[in-house]
Amino acid sequence: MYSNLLTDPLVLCITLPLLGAALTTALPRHAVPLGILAALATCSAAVTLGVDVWQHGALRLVLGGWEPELAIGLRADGLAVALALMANLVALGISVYASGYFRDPERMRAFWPLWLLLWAALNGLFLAGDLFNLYVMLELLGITAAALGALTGSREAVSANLRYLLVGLLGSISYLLGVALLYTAHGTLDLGLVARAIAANDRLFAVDAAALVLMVSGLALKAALFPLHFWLPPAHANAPAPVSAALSALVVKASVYLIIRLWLDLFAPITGLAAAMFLALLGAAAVVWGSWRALRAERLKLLAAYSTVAQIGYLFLFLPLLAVTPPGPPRDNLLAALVLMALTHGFAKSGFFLAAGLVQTNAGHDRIDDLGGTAQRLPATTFAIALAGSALIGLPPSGSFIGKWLLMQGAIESGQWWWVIVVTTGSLLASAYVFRVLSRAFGLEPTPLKFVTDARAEVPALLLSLVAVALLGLASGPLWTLLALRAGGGA
Amino acid sequence: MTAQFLYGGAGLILFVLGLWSFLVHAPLLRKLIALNIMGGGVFHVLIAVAYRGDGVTPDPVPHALVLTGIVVAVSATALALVLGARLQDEQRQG
Amino acid sequence: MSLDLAPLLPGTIVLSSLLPGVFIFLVREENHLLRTVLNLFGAVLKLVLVGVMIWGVYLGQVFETRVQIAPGLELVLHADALSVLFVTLSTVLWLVTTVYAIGYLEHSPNRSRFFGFFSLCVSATVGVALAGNLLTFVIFYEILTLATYPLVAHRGTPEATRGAKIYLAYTLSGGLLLLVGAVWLRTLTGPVDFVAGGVLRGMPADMHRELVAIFALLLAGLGVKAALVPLHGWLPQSMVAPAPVSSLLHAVAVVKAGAFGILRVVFDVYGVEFSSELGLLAVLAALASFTIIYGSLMALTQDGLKKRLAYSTVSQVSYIALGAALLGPIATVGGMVHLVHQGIMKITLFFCAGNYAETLGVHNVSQMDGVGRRMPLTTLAFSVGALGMIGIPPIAGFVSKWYLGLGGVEAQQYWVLLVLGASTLLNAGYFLPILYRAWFRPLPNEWPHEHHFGTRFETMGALLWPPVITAAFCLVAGLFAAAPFSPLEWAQLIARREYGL
Amino acid sequence: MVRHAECAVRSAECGVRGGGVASVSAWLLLVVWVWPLVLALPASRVRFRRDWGRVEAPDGAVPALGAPRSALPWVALGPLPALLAVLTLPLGTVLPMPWLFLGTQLGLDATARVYLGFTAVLWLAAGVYTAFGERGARANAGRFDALFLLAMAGNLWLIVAQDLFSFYAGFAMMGLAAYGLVIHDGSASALRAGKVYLVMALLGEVTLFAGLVLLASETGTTLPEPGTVTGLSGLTIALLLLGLGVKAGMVPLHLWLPLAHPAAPVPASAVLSGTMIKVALLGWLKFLPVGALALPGWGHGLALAGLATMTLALPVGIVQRDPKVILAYSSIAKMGFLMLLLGLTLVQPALAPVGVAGIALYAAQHGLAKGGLFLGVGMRKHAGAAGSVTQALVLGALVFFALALAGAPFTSGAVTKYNLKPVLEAAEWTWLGAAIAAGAVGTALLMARFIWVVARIEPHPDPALHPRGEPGWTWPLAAWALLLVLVALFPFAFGKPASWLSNAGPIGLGVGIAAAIALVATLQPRLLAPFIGLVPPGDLLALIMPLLAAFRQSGETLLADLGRGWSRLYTVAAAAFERVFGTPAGDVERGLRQWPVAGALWVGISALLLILLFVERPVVTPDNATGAAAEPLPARMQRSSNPQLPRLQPHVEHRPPAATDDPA
Repeated sequence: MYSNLLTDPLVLCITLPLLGAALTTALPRHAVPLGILAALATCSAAVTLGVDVWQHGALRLVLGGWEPELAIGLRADGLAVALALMANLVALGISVYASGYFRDPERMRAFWPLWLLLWAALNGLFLAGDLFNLYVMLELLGITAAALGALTGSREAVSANLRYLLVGLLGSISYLLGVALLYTAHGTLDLGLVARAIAANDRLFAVDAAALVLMVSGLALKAALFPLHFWLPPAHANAPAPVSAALSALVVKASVYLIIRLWLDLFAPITGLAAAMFLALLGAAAVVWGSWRALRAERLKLLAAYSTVAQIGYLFLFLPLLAVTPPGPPRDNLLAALVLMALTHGFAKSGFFLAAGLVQTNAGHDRIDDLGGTAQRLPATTFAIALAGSALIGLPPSGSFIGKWLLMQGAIESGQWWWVIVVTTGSLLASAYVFRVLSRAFGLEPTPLKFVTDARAEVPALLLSLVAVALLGLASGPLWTLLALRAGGGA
Repeated sequence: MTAQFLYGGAGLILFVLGLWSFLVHAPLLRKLIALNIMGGGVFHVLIAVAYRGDGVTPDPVPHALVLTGIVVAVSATALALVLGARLQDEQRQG
Repeated sequence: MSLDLAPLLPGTIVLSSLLPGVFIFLVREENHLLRTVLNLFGAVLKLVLVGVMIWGVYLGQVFETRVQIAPGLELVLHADALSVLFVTLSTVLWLVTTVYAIGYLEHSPNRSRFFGFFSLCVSATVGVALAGNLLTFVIFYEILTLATYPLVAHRGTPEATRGAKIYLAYTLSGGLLLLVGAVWLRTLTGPVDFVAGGVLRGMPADMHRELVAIFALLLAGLGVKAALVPLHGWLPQSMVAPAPVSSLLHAVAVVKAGAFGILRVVFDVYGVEFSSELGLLAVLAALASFTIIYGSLMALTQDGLKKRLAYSTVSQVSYIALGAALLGPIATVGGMVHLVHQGIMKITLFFCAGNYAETLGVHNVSQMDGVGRRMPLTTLAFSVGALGMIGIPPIAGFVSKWYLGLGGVEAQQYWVLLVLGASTLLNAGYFLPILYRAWFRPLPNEWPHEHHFGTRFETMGALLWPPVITAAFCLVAGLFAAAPFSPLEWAQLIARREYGL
Repeated sequence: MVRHAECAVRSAECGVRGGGVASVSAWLLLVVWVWPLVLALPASRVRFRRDWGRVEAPDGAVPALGAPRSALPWVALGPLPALLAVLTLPLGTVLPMPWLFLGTQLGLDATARVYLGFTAVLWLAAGVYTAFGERGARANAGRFDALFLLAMAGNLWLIVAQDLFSFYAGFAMMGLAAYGLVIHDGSASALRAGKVYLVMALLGEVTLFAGLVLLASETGTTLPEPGTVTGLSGLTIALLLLGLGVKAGMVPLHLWLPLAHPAAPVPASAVLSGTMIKVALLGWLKFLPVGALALPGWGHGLALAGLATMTLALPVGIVQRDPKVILAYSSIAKMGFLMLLLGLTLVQPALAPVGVAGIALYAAQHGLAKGGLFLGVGMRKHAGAAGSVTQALVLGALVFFALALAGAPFTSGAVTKYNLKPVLEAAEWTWLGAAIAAGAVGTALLMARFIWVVARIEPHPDPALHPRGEPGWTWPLAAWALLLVLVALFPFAFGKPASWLSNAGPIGLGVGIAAAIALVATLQPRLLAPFIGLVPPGDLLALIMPLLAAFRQSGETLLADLGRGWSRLYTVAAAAFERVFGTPAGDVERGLRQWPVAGALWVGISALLLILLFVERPVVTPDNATGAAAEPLPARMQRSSNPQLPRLQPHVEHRPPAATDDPA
């Protein structure tokens, strides 16, 4: 049983980065190779897990031989695997990028353990099967993220990330109180059992609702849903580039993932259209406001950060549509579109931030209006920004194009046509802010004969953006199959 | 039973008070203390849940949760203090 | 062509310029030879493949590439007669434009970037042409927008970036409207391919209002690229682009994609008879007619040669929309054939405008006195293009005009003759003064900025021969309009298939 | 309609079907107009290959057009195939070329043969004059020669055309190329004349285009002939009459003619007046149901238009100073006469055989005579010094041409008019005879005025124009003599002896009046002086131009106002844009980051969420669910809300067997 557990990809996804974190702490001089090794190992574990789930259906694992009511459980269904795969691939890209990013050995040594811890927390969060485990991972994620974000040590970074940390703590405590209420009511923490209990016990509606509100609003704080996004732009904009990428692409996404899980899985019996509509309205406001602020941002990374606020907003637009769509292909489409947009944003935003970091290191600043010459000097990076940008806008053939297509289709089919206006407005604003950056690449600055090339930094950015644009847009079919893998039973 | 409710209710009140303090008071230390009080409130609730009657062994799960929660809270507080201290250093220097 | 390869052909045609384009991005700036070889290889290969496809389609063979990108969402590349018309046009003109661009950009910076996007642009155009359903169409339509933006902004001057921004603002907004329309339509019909004769005829009457609204969205989206007034604002602004890009915008790709989309929507989605029943054709016809007149009037007032040509495009492209807006096979033929004719005539004019600018530094009509003496071959080509635009037989433009007029009369829309007549006069009003200046006014003492290329001809060969060749196309397309495989014959083939004659 | 539609989309199959078997010689009909086209290239003397970089003439750039002298008289060679065709091809030759243009059919019927004959001869004479007469005198000779050949090609093409596309193509080619001939001088008056000509020619072409489109639609054929065009609507006929009426100089569409014909160089004037305006008649003969259908309304209308044209042109012509303007007005008057005849033929289809042949011959003789007169003016000006034998001969020949034009006995004019007598006599209008006689008198007077003016021309041959002993005027004079001979032989070739003596009365009267006036003019010049130049060339144009100018002025003002309004609007919009985007964005979220604000928002959102959850505590009612499904939406998916809440079914599953199989 133990050997079984040790080699189980589901477990390895979490233990390998933890092990890596321990090793890099113990041997700080070899942090980079060890870190890369851990990253590769973790990523391959995640891929193995993905293959496993693809072949055998949803997996579930109970650690320590306890009853499901008590135990620490891990589970991997299609949704979790899809997000975990994205997170691990992005994290691998970030790792490669980061291996060359930090010049200061002090920072480099601090980075790797924290980063691997964050990774472990991420994987744990996606794969956890019980509410408390989720809480622990959530906390770990929040703490490591804040610590990483403050890594540059600048005043802005520290104060922004201190705020982030406090927000995270507030959110987690709120979540924990919700968990406590649920346990009070149903006496179990296992996601599946709680869900059943909620569906079965109509009497406990008040407690369930209170728990739902506490958990969701706590997570909404962490997910930076408008207007609770106040902490995000300064925190993401001032972090080191690889950290910004991870924060924007993955960490925020983890909270959203949890909200979606709770809303659709756990609390489905008690969530109505009105509440979903309310969240979607906040999402719509996030789309418009975030995009507008991104358009007005003076710095490249601030732009990217506000763009994250907007992109998160899109995901909430799906809730009222899912609320009124009965199970069947249309609902599958909506769900897949939701995940597809989250995945695309993960890849695109990480690519964008990595490229922006490269621009910043080369130019010494990231003021958009003064980037002309830099864009000329870094063709590959500019190209990566262009690719990532078109995924953010939702231009074909990116994954978010398909996502938006299905979102609008669902909106029209369910009669909630007004979301179409939100989506189009958001897309227009997004194109405005993306091309505000890109137009700098076509200035009159003389083209240098020698381009700056830095494969270790450029290739991850380019590849991540490329995945967002080409792979997810043109071959998103398997996602449907993957998401269908929640009833288990295997292929 | 009433004791359980009292205990749990007090936990909730602690949570709300902590929240109030967290939001209203600007200094970092007060915020951290407030957060810990909120956490304490939640732990109270969990401990109250664990009670299964006199003489009956309490439910171990909430206990485990509380223990873990305390660890997490401590580490988070530590990190916040470190960051706060750095901020203060810089403010002094600047 | 064995049957096994038939499903691959449309995809291969798209890739035949896409892949060289990707490689061109990686070519070092100073490696002129490799870049040229890649460019021409892609262009010629595509031409050969298209030739194979023409023959196959003529024989009724089906070429279809189908890729599922998500359940229910299929990327379909399908070669029917209409798409072959457009594909052939853009492929042939692309080859010519590539030669021209190689000469035009001889010494300018960022050539690898330019030619990379140039190839992407044509790949997108071919994708638009071969798109077998609205989803595919929208995808390539948007890619076309993106690929063209760097070309418009290529010069990097403040005007260029401004023009590019305006271009983008218009086309992306239009693209979104198109997207919304396409999505909405899909919610009503589910996934449908383009089918000659349309697919919406059977829709119940209570949905007609929605269908009209969708048509408005689609038309607004396509109208931006097709430069229907009042959505034309970007076209005169993007005149800052280099001449080969202008050709691409006006003749090969962008504007054509919009007009082609209108044809697709009217004929293969709604069906022309159904559109007429819904009263959509009347609106389209009114819009197109207004654009024809308005564009010509604006062209009259321009002194900048390229701006005048741009407004002329605004006017002329609406002939295509007008052809689609008149119920009846003859007008259809007129609109379809003008897709080709406008392309070859306008590309000639833009090549010539580029030659004047490059060789003599002449940018304005008022500077064109005597250019016919200094650059006789270029001016001869220009004259052919301009007279064709006016509709002087036997140049290609007359053929379009004849079919449009006859189609209008057959559809009992006599006002079409008035529109055509007014347009002819206005075209003459802004083209003939140019010809007069070029041929009849004395040479100036000095050209604004003369450039000697050290050749035996008036300008560099790569600049000179493309307009001469396209001018010859204009003549041949008109003179041999009734011969087999002429654009007209092909348009008639399409019309027969659309109307089931 | 369906049939037309099908034809239009299958032109190769049912457009042009070979009307007859094409023999090898029929290809000559193609050569007739392609040959001048081909010649235009060498005639233009453009040198495409030159070293533009280095060779610069000392006095500036050397123009590419018309620099060197050409080795061959290209322009004179142009009409030779046409002449050959007239002489050798049998009547009824047809050359169908369905692959050419929109389905071409060339052919030679009787009318076409007459037209081709006189047209070719006149182009030949004018071509010889161009090639030799003023060689080197003209700047831009290459341009002139090329355009001359293009106009020639168009003219010949439309004559041999049997399909309307070829006709229209030739018509347009001729019309546009002629513009270049008219403005060749580059003088201000020529440019003005050219502008008027071009505007009206284009108006005519557009109108004709519309007429032809309607014709094709209404008859379903593109090979119009009187027998097939019987179904024309009134609109079509009106468009055809107006469209070609511009070319024919029908009042009031004649405005361009008295300006353009004199402005052009002599050989161009000759062909403009001699052949080009005649094609209008040819078009009408092709496109109107002449002889097939009685169209009394249109016929009388056309006849009246012709009469009006004569009535206006003759008196206005008499008061002109420039001999070429006088000739131009004479052309207008003659076209008016021909319109009258055609109109009468339209009224009475039975007269068609006589009428059509008569009209063609009349056109031919007028074309030759008018060409001779125009060329003669040039000869009078340049060929030989004053008082030389040449000049005396020229003057004599001019008098002969003038007499022929006026229709004096024993001339072509009299004979052809006699041939048309049946048409005139059949008219319902009893006063017509008197009117015709008055017209004849007027023509005689006009010709007398012409001779009067031309005799007073001071010849000014420029010896510098003919250095190195070139042939000089020998060839042009010879060509002119050919015209003279043809005109002189005309009555004997085409007229019955009875006709030779006709028309003596009016001519005699006219000559008498002319002599009287001449006497008065010699004795008392001041008496008549006020009449000379009373009406400017272009007559009605003087009235129209101020109107047009005013219209243009107001239009420009309007446009300027619009432009100002627009630019003001634009400025305001740009300023607003600048206000928003010009100022730094600032940090508007500072307030949001205050903890009390953020906290309050958070608590508020939580509370609202809770309230909403309670408000909408879901109740599963089967009615709603089925209600949605029952909505009759056949082709679309269900779109109304379904309150039955979906959920992701939580599924609990333990490790798959694979894990447990593994021995621990």
